[in-house]
Amino acid sequence: MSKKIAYKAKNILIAVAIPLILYIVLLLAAPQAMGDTQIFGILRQAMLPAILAWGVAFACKLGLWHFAAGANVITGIILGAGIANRLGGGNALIAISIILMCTLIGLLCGLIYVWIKVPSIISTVGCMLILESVSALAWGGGGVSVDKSYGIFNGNVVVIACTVICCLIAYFVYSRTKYGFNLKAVASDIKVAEQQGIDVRKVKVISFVLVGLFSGFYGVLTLGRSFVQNPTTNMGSMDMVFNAIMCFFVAAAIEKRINLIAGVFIGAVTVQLIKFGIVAIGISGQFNNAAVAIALLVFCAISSESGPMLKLRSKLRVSFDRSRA
Amino acid sequence: GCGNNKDSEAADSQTKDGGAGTVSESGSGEEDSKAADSDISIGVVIWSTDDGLGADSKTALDAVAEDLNVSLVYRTGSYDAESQTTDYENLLAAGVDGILCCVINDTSTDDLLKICEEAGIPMQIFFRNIMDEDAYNYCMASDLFAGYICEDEGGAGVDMVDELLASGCTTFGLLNREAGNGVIDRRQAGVMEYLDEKGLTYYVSTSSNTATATDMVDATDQLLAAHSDINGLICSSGSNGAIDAIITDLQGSDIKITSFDTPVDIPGSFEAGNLVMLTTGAQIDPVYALINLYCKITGKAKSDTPAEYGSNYIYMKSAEDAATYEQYFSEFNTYTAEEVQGLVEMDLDSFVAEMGNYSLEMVAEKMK
Amino acid sequence: MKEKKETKNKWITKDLVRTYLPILALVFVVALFAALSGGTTLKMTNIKQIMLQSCTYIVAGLGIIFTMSLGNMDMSLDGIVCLGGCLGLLAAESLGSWVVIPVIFLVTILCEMAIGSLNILLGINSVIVSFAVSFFGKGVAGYIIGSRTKSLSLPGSLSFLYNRSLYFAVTIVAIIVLSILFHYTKLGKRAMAIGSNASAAKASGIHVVKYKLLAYLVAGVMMGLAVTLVVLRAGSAGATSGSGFHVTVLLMMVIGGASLTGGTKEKVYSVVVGVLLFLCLENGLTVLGVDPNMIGLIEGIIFLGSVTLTFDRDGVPYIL
Amino acid sequence: MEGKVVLKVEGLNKSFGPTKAVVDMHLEIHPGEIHGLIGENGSGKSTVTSMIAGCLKPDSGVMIMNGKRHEPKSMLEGRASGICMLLQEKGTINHLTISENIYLGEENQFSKGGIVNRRRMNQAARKVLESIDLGHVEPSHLIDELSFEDRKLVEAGMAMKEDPKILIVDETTTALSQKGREVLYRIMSQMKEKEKSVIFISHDLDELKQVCDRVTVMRDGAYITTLSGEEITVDAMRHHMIGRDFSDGYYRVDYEDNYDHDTVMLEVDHVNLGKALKDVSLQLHKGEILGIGGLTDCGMHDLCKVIYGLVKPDSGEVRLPQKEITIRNSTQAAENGMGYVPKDRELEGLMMAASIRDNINLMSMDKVKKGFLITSGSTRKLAEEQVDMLRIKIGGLELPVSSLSGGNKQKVSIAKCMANDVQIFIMDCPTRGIDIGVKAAIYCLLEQFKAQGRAILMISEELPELLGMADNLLIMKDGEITAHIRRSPEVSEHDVIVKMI
Ligand SMILES: Nc1ncnc2c1ncn2[C@@H]1O[C@H](COP(=O)(O)OP(=O)(O)OP(=O)(O)O)[C@@H](O)[C@H]1O
Ligand SMILES: Nc1ncnc2c1ncn2[C@@H]1O[C@H](COP(=O)(O)OP(=O)(O)OP(=O)(O)O)[C@@H](O)[C@H]1O
Ligand SMILES: [Mg+2]
Ligand SMILES: [Mg+2]
Repeated sequence: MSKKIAYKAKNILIAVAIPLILYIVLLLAAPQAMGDTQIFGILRQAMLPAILAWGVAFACKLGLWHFAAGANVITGIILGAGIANRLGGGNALIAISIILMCTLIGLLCGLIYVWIKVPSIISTVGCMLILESVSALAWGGGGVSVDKSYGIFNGNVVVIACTVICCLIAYFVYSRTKYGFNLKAVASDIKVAEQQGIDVRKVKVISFVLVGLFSGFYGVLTLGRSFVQNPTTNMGSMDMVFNAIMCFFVAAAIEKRINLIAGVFIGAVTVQLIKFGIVAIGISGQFNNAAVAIALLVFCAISSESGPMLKLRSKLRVSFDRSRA
Repeated sequence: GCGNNKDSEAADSQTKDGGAGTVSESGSGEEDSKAADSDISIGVVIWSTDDGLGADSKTALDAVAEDLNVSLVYRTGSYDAESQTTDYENLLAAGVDGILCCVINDTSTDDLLKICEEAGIPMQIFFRNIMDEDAYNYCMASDLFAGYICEDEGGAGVDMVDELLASGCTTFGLLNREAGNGVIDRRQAGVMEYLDEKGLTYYVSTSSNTATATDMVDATDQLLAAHSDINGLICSSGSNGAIDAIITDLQGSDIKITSFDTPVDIPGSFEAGNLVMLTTGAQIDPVYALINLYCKITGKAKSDTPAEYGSNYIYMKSAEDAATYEQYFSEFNTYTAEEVQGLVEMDLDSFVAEMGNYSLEMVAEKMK
Repeated sequence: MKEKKETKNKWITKDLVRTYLPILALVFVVALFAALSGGTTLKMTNIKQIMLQSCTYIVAGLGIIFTMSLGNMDMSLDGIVCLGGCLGLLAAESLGSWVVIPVIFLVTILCEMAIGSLNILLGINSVIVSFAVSFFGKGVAGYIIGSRTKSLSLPGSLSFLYNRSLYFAVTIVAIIVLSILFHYTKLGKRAMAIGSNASAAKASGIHVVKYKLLAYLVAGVMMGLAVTLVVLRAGSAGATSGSGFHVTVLLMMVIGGASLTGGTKEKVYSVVVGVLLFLCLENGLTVLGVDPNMIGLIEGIIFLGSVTLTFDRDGVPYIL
Repeated sequence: MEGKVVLKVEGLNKSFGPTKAVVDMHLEIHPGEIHGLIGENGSGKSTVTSMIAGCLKPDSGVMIMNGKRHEPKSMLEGRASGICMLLQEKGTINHLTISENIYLGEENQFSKGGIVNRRRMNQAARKVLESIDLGHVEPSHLIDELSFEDRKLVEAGMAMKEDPKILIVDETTTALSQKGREVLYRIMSQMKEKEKSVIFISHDLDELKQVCDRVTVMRDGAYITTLSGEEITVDAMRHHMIGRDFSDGYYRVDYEDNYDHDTVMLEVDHVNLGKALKDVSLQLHKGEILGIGGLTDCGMHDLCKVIYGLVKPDSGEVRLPQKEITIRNSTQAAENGMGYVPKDRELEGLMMAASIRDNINLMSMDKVKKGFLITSGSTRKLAEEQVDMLRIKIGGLELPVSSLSGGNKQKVSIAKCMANDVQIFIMDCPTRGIDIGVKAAIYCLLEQFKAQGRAILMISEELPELLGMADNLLIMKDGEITAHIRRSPEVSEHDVIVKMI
């Protein structure tokens, strides 16, 4: 039993190694900037991206490229909050309306994808173009804005509560429900999964719906920060997706060691740590992207089980042992 | 025109038809029976018409275009020189009579002008001057270059720093954008040069060009967390809701904020207590640019050489300023149709004087 | 025996129809916009312009089709364009104008080879690696540009290179050479075989690593050419150069009928058709003076429509 | 028992595009019987059974189960009505745990309020594993840890837990070793005891003879006859399958030493590889057929990969003395006249979605190219030559290989090597899953190759063919060569089996 625990602990340690090392480096480089409040700040900042990434992870896991996820958020907010405003809505109504609208959009993207049967990369780019247009045309253009009282959705308590709820939903859906099992089956071997009687199309559509749902949560919280949502056009919403996909990649790289949902959060924290560290150390922020890219590759490298990497690792181990001896 | 909402719809459809007509006529060179200026179409190449400034600019441009009876063809979403080149080519295919452009990459200004020269149509840039020497010289020597208009970005940056200093700030945080957008680059450069000159301490956080409101708030938090001594913040951009978010985020703290972009609820933002200065009113810039280009197209050019104008920023420093601004700038139709005609007829000096007059007070006066 | 003949014919027609559907779509789009614009889009100058615009995309697509045939999607083009352009012009500034071209080629080849070798070394999906390279390229380019006060521009002595005939000539030669390379030599055939089934390819004595790297080398060379064309055309490079290039090229290729999963069904002409289709669409919508906010809607619907009609669902039983 | 029919199939038809896979098929399954289904490759066995199980939809025809129309729309419906099928192909999913695999699609059994209880699922899975002699395996581990054979058995367990009325076993035994087969036979006899039925597809006629109560023969997609009881003899089955009497000459008849003892084409020198291979050495001569036999996991399949350069040995080397070359990778092997026909043709041998022509040309690009160009004319010519020579049954050169039946896929796999004039063949189970017609053809080819002076290394799990074809036979056990048997009419299967186990 203790062996099992040790094994688990080792896995978790490896999974969080990168953020941990980053943290230690930062602690040494800029100790004044790494107090408790800062750590809390970083974790809190990782929450929003993680929520979107959890949604996107369901699609990514299936090998689907959901380039419309960003447009899903933006259009969902604009339509949802717009409708709620016109219904004279309070904050709760706005939030619910956004979540419903985002989920509905997710469903539509999913249905379009299974109906037209083209690769998701194309169908979602098409959806994205259409959604972005809709966001720009809706309510005569200009997006939506909400009352300042909507700022309660930016309170620490609400954000943390939402994140915990999203995390639980994501965890249970992914690891504990029939849908989660089917999702993993389809992700690993779609052909056999179909033969075993799993409705592959349904699984895919539901993954799009989940993306929509999490987009909704994400939208509710971001709107709480900015109070306005401007439309985006010309694929401007894609950056949001790339950031979320980045988190998924990190999670996928360490999935063997730690649950995908936890991995996504680790990914989000890593990205925030990098951004924070770059500001704290005083390197130009332009370098953000490059640093994130390197971190991603390092994640992949430590979890890679490809032949060359295994060989390299065993060589390192041998030389390490030798140097100790 | 404030009062001609009804007409505008009719005019709108008319201009659209006119636009399509232009395309075939100017191409085939057929003789045309309509009034000479009813079928002028102008291409507008702008980063976007959805964010705060872009949308305001479009509103203001559309209002003036209507007065001038010009149809505008927009191209948005090009964030690099290559795509803007493509935009130019496509606009020329659409048969526009002139191009109004907010150039993304300073050094490609002359290359874009060359495309216009090949087609023999004039070009005007707005929100920009030309910093690259070669490009500047080339453009200024060209017959088809109508000129450029820009705000004094660097100057505004200096004023912001001064304002923050006046309100007691000692250490500064700069929320910058990734390099690449000429106008924002200039603001940032202006602020940083001035801070260096004065020997003040400042820290910089750089966000990507498509940063969302959330990204920008996170960047702010990170900057403040990493450097807790910051007490003055300068936002070089954030019209996509970011500035609203930052103001709310910092509410209650004693950090002073200045910004180049305006939040949705300006008076409210001032009342929140942290905001000390905003620059705004820039949507007039493309309007002057359009008028200048229109004059050039219709052969009534204001000067023989390309015109170099500076357009004013409107500074807001209090909730009252903001209330005044809200009151008079809701539609962005600063000039009535007659006044627009007047601007067209004006000679260079009066036009420049008029642009120099542009201020909160002037607009408030007019609107009353 | 007779039955065999018949079945053969049946398959030919089915395949032919699919082969020519993207071309039909192209013809349809051209005809549609010609009719709607009263012939403006068909004017010689406009056609020449579209062809000119297509050069960079075609050249880039020709390179990427090699890596795509391996089954490796490449999402790094924007970063490569950005980094290549910036470093090239930077080098030109200090070392003399002609350096720009070799430096661009060096950067693009290094980037593509980095993707290839990391893909092999780490054994991870090329999409992830190419994402990383793209982020890296953009980051480094932004870093370089951000610390400068003057933006980067093409040395005046090279601007004569931006002319239509040269662009057309380069593109046509590229199409011919790459078609031969892709369809009629070992290099292309083996890349496709690796895309179809890497272990079968290996068991057939194909040096998988070598041919993967070679495919990336070709992609790197073609990207070098493409970046050169982009830089010559734009006359400058900056932190935003190449933004969206990766998605655009990918979209164009798929509209033209390229398969995302690689394998033996990849065809070079799908690059050419796809690029032209996409550009005609954009050009047409601009010529008609459509509101930019509507363009997305129309483009989106047309994309979905045309891909729905032309996409080859036969080879891929389960669509990703 | 007589007269009672669980499943009746009448006038069943199915075509794939131009291919008529099943024509007017007729089949009756009685309760408590093991019903064999045989036919040449591509005769439509899998197609018929797939339709019964619900994975395919018939074009026309009726199926009646227990008096009711049987029209399953999916395998799930098929399963619900009591029909389970063990597929010819892989049927489990990697990266999932064993229990997740076993209860795939039935997670609701263990869920409360939508949340699945993993512990209960693992417990249930353990019971299933015990029923197939895999009680020692931990159900919460990933299925990737199991061997191919064990995974096949897990599939059998998955099917059995449904308590099916009819179990369809489609060439599953080819993937199994003797031990696995025993488990499967036991499962089948349990079915029989419970008055349930089994449809059993195999190309191993002896196996069929042992196991089956009745055997239905198919040819070209059509029903030929049903044999029962004493009528089931290897000869009768052969006769009906081929449609003519099968003369002798199935295997080689010569027993003299007729290869070139002096010319060593391939030399394996003290090769070690982890636990799989221990100090293996052998020599392959010109014109020799060298057989290697043993149990599935004795290391002989790994040996193939080492010899062909696909896997690097820990120590020792593989040489081609004639060319003075040490094999380092598969490219070098192929360039020097070696060819490899892998055991798993779908995963390693063929590009399934690519055309037959492309597949046949895969190894021969250097041969067909003119200058540096590979023209479509030359590739087609080469492919046509091979198709004619090996008599591959295809609908057209441009059709994907995936449209072929198992046997014809194997022929394409061989044609790929043939096209490159391979001098040294490494054949891993060349007749796996192949009907006797094609088998005979392949044996014939082997003899031809031998006569042409090529060297053949034949790895096989079937002793008769090894004894029948090989000049020399090496027996492997636990990664070591344990016996060397020279070709002679006296050697019997029994002698060899003793050395294997
Ligand atoms: N997938 C297919 N199914 C049926 N017939 C095909 C298929 N592909 C090509 N053909 C037909 O086979 C004939 C020979 O085509 P050919 O081999 O010249 O094709 P190709 O495209 O030139 O080959 P490659 O692409 O290898 O250069 C032609 O009549 C062609 O239409
Ligand atoms: N999915 C498919 N698409 C097209 N043709 C198919 C498909 N499946 C089977 N066929 C064709 O139907 C025929 C019968 O195939 P089937 O797999 O049932 O044969 P089989 O008797 O099982 O042969 P083998 O013993 O080789 O497996 C073959 O000619 C094959 O080409
Ligand atoms: Mg079969
Ligand atoms: Mg079969």
